[in-house]
Amino acid sequence: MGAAMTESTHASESTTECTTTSTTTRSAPADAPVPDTRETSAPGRDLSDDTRLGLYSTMVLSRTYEEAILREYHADKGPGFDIGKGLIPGEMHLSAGQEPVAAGVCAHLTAEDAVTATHRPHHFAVAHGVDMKKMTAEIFGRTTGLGRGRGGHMHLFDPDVHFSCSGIVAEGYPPALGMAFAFKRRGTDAIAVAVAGEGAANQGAFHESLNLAALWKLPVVFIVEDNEWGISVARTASTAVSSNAVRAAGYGIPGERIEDNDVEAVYQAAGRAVERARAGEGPSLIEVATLRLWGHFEGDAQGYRTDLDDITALDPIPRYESRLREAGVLDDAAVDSARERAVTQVEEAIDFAKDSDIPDPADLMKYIFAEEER
Amino acid sequence: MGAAMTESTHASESTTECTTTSTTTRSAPADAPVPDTRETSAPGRDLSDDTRLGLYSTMVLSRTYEEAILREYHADKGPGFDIGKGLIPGEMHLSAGQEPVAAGVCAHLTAEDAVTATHRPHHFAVAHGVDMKKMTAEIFGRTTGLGRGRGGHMHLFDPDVHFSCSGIVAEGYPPALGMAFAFKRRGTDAIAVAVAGEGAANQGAFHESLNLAALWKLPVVFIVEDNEWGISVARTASTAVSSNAVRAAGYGIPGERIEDNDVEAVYQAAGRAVERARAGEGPSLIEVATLRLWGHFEGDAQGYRTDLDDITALDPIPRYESRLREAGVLDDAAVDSARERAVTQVEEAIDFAKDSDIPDPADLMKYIFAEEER
Amino acid sequence: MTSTDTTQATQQARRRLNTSKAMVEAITQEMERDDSIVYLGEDVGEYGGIFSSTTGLLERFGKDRIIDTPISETAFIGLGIGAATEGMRPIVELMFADFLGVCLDQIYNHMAKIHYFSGGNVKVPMVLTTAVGGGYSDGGQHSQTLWGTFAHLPGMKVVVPSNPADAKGLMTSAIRDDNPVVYMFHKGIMGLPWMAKNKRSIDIVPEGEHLVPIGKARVAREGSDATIVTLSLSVHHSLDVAEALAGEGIDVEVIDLRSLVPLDREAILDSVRKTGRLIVVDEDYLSFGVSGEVVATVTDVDPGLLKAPVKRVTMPDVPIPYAHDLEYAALPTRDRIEAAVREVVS
Amino acid sequence: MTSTDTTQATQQARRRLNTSKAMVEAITQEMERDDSIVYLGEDVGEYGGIFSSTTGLLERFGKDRIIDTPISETAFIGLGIGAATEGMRPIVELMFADFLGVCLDQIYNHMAKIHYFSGGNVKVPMVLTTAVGGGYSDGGQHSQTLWGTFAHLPGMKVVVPSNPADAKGLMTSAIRDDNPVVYMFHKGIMGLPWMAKNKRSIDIVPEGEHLVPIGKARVAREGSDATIVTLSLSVHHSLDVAEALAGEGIDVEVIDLRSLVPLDREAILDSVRKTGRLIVVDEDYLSFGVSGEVVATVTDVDPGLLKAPVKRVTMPDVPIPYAHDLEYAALPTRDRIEAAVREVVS
Ligand SMILES: Cc1ncc(C[n+]2csc(CCOP(=O)(O)OP(=O)(O)O)c2C)c(N)n1
Ligand SMILES: Cc1ncc(C[n+]2csc(CCOP(=O)(O)OP(=O)(O)O)c2C)c(N)n1
Ligand SMILES: [Mg+2]
Ligand SMILES: [Mg+2]
Repeated sequence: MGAAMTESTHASESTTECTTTSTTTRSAPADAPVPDTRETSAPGRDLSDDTRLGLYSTMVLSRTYEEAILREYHADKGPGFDIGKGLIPGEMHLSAGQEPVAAGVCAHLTAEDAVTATHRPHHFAVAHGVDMKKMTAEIFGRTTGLGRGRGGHMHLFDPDVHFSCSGIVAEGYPPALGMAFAFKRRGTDAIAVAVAGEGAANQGAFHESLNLAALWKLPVVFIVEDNEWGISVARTASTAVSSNAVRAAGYGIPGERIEDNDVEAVYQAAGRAVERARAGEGPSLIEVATLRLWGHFEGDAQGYRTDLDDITALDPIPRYESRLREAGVLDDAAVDSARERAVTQVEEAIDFAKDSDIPDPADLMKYIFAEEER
Repeated sequence: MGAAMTESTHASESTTECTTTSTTTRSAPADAPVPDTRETSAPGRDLSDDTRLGLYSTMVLSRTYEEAILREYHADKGPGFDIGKGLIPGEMHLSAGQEPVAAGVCAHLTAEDAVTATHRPHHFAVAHGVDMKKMTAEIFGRTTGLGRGRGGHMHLFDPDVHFSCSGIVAEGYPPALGMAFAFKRRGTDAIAVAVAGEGAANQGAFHESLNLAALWKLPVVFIVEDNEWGISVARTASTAVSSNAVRAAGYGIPGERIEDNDVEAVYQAAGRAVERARAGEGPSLIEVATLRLWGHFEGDAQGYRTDLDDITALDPIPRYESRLREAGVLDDAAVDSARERAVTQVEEAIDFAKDSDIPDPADLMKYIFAEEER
Repeated sequence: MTSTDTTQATQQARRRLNTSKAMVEAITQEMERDDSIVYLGEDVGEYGGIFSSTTGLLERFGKDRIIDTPISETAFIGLGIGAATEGMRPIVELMFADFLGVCLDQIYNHMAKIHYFSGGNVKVPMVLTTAVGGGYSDGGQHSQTLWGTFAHLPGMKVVVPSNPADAKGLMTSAIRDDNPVVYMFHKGIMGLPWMAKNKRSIDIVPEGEHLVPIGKARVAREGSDATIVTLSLSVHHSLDVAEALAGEGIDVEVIDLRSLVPLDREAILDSVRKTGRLIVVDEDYLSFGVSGEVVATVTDVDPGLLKAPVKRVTMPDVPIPYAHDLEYAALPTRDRIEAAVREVVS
Repeated sequence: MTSTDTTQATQQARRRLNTSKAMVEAITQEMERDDSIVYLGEDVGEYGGIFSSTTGLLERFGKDRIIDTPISETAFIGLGIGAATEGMRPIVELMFADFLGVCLDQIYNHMAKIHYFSGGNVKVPMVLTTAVGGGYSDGGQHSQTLWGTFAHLPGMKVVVPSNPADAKGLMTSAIRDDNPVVYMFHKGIMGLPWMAKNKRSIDIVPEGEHLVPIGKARVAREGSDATIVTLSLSVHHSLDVAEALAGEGIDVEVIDLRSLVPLDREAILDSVRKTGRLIVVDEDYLSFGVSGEVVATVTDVDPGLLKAPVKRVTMPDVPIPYAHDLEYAALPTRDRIEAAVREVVS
């Protein structure tokens, strides 16, 4: 797992630290009875300082990573902006602002658990401990990359931590079912986390996956990141209901919506859902109201957006930082050290990528098919 | 409209005759408030005798039609059973037992309204007044058929009554949205009815269509025919919830499930939904617990089915007949006359089909593209 | 059990199966040796597969391994992909190839590309089985072959058996392949009791382990006057025509491609080098598909090999009509094949 | 307004637009004359289309006619189909052709087949626009052209403009066509400010009504030594090569197909009859696609027309790689085209 994910944020603690906060709501499933996992989650107890620090550090690491990618991405796109140019060419979807979701969810996972992410995968990759050097090398299109330069930023596969992602909206959900299916058959308690945006929740694959996972009680946690936008289309222009959590009732599974991009509320809800999945009780759906701090992709002028004026005030990292400072969990030294550790790790990864080889065009046709081995 | 659809079953009466019966349930949508259309439906009033007779006659006509198709289909498949042989070759999905759904829904429609049906389309075609001669000729693959023999039993298009169907499960839903969209823009109060089976309700197209129709308040009534089987797969093995009506809440629209294949309850629920759609208030979802009296398709031995022993007792037509006899609405003479009228119309259609020309192979490439006309 | 076993070799000469039973036998034998194999799809359990692709498997392997799915092709094919990336070897059935439109993204953007995107680090050892073909008036959404569509999209192998022994051997190879393999079986080769059968749909099938290598075409009949390159059900129509014309001294070679990806280009070239005359018989649509690729295989190397215009006997570019006579006007029938051969050799 | 108007004809000679503006102009003019036209798709409203396919349309026609959709391609393409069958003329945008996998059923089993299934009684006058192509490292799920896939499936026309004037003329014709037309625009021809532009992406565009007939190829450059048959962005690379080789006395003819369905087979044949040498340049995958069909068009008639092996300069059968150098090794670049021409004429 990634170095900045302190062990204290891992699953072992979730069973005792989950609480119900006022920012979480769980809609009552209208159909088959669903066990109330809150009962087993020791409601009322706060997160430990270590857990909070862990969440904070993960968010900082993710942001630090994306700031570096942002810098490298724009470093050599000119003159003007040519998307195909530079050390990092192509579309670039950054997740700044959405770190609370990944940090809160992945804190409950181990390297045995799977995550299928979206076209905006970095925060989940970082939080789930994808090898940062190899990931960065992939984003730079190098032979040392996760996909030897074949995949790119939307196609990061790290089998060591069962991480994958897809550029096709909502189509990362179905493979997560299969990973969960394999884990279940193998008798492990590993689970799969499937991530999608609120825009993706209107795709057919979303519906089919929830039904099938619920029907077969697969150990999956479905995450919907509601950043209010699907590129330029506002949530209200894409979705007939104001909370995707209500859709969970259509599958007889728990559905929960976390408001206000609250990392601790995410952590607690995810704890319940992960526990339920590991216990063989089936999937859950968690929607998190989060924030797309930057454009849909780099180069997006966001002319359609009217909520940008006060947006920095909503940045979840300074907000969580203040909260932890007020709670006495964080001080200047801790903040600095989190940042420094993050910067070190990130810049090492960037350097690693830059120092790596560019693929040889002669190898174009390699890796299409696996060699026969059996 | 078809001759046996007596005018008394048409929409004009629905506004005054809808009642709420104990067999209907309407799940409270969890999200956006939904107007309770029952208030405008004069609850508590019974259906008029004419309406009941109309429903009965439609069901009888549909059954009579399918019995004739059944006879013709099997007449010359031998020796043995060769699906490709005979006057009617190919797959044949008959709807016997499901007549209450089509009769109850289509009683509210006029020829201006659209119906998109499934691979099992005959009962809706009959109830919606598709030209029976042309439909039969199409099923016999003749030049006088609705599609000049190109379409066949799963591809019946009758633009005069805006009827269509599709052999791809759930994919009849999306086009219904467009028909409704066109009607709405044109300022008419015509609506579209989209039909699917309970198996289809787990397809992505179902979800996407409900969301989009709800979002744009399109005048659509979504019907789910729950005959408990998707070919050999029981509903419990395909669907995570016991009622698709609960899924309506995921789109903020009314959802209703009718139990016991009750044609009058269907009529009443459909009346509310159609009224709501015509009033510009958007779509509704109605699931009807119905009955697949025969095999999935002809030739299906149904070895997987354990509910066949008492199945004839569940046949909705004799059941409704007794009910109407008890209520004094129907007597021997009326029953006989309904059957006789049906038989006459059906056999005329069969004769018409048989007397029609077989397409000339030289015309194979006709009708792929429309001639340019503008 | 291997096919080199002597006792079995003797039996093999006698034992005849129809194609669906041969397919099921391969699946059975592989499921017995590898419990990471499961079979998922619609009506594959108690029903035994609409086209008998799984008859008896549920009874043998139980509900945990022979699994009926909801009608959610995107979800369950995606599930197969995810399971394959986690070390299982799922076989997933798409009931009709015509339904690819509701799940193609999982197939071509995920199943087929994950291995490459991962730089070879993630394998997707999955078999996608699917029924193809018409000829029984099932209409334009249930009669297509569409193998050209699958074969055009890189990253998945595509195999297309024509007879019982190959059905078994290609299935075994597909299951053991570490790559996604699309296994397309024509309804007309299965030997179904309720559909017109070609006479070779029941034939000798090796009993033990039997592998047919993926990517090797088969010379179904040797001949010197003209080459028919074809696949699946059309192999039989082509053989029938070849046999009929043999009496007239027209000696037709018939190549059964067996696999579209990889395509055995050498086999095509070898035959055309010999005969100089090419007919492609393909039940898929004419344009932008298999027939053009077979032709280009020759012209890539030497158009001079072709001594006459190539005849392409295929489904024309028309949605498949329902009425029997129209459908048979569109299908690559024996009559059309025969006329094409006569024209090419004239 | 027609292009025969004299004043306009004078202006036409002067007025230059980039391809996206030319496309939008056609849509604007048609929307003004026919209010049954609406434009539906993701980010087509305020954003103006990810590849500027709808810039300014929302401001001009308002939210009732320029309509942002949810990310539900099956639903909104199906909606377009239903609306078309009820007399509207919707234009529906699939943001990237690569996404066809989530909605192909509506496209190929419904949009393309309803007219035939209905025996001509139901028309589907709909335009499906979609962006294709790579060259900017967008990875294997956002860089495909896939026109071979669309063109293989019967019942829909497929047009592929290469320059501003054709983009306008083909769009006008597509909108007026009573059939479903898939309009595939390559990102590299649009003249987008944020992407490498080919030098012909800004060019003269007739101002008034401008129609380019669907199904007629264009001789983009006359020549006598070799024929390049190509389409879309590759037309420009091919022209560049032809211009470069002209200096060496190699005279290359370049055919811009403009439409794959219908395919202008006569134009291909006419050129090959003249030159005897054929290169097909196609950014779609090599096998089972456009390049094979172009070749078969010749061999169907007379393989003897080909005096040398055909060169197919295409995307090989590989998922499109992300890394720039790998992607450019796969793309049909000028270098690869030039080498192919040299080989063919040698
Ligand atoms: C099937 C499909 N349709 C459209 C797209 C283009 N696209 C990429 S991201 C995106 C918006 C996704 O919105 P959301 O799911 O909310 O995720 P976010 O970008 O906000 O993280 C769209 C439309 C796609 N990649 N796949
Ligand atoms: C996308 C798709 N998948 C599978 C099928 C094959 N198929 C045809 S009907 C059917 C069962 C449909 O069940 P349901 O929706 O309940 O309708 P019913 O047949 O019971 O009326 C299936 C699986 C199909 N036609 N389309
Ligand atoms: Mg979003
Ligand atoms: Mg059913």
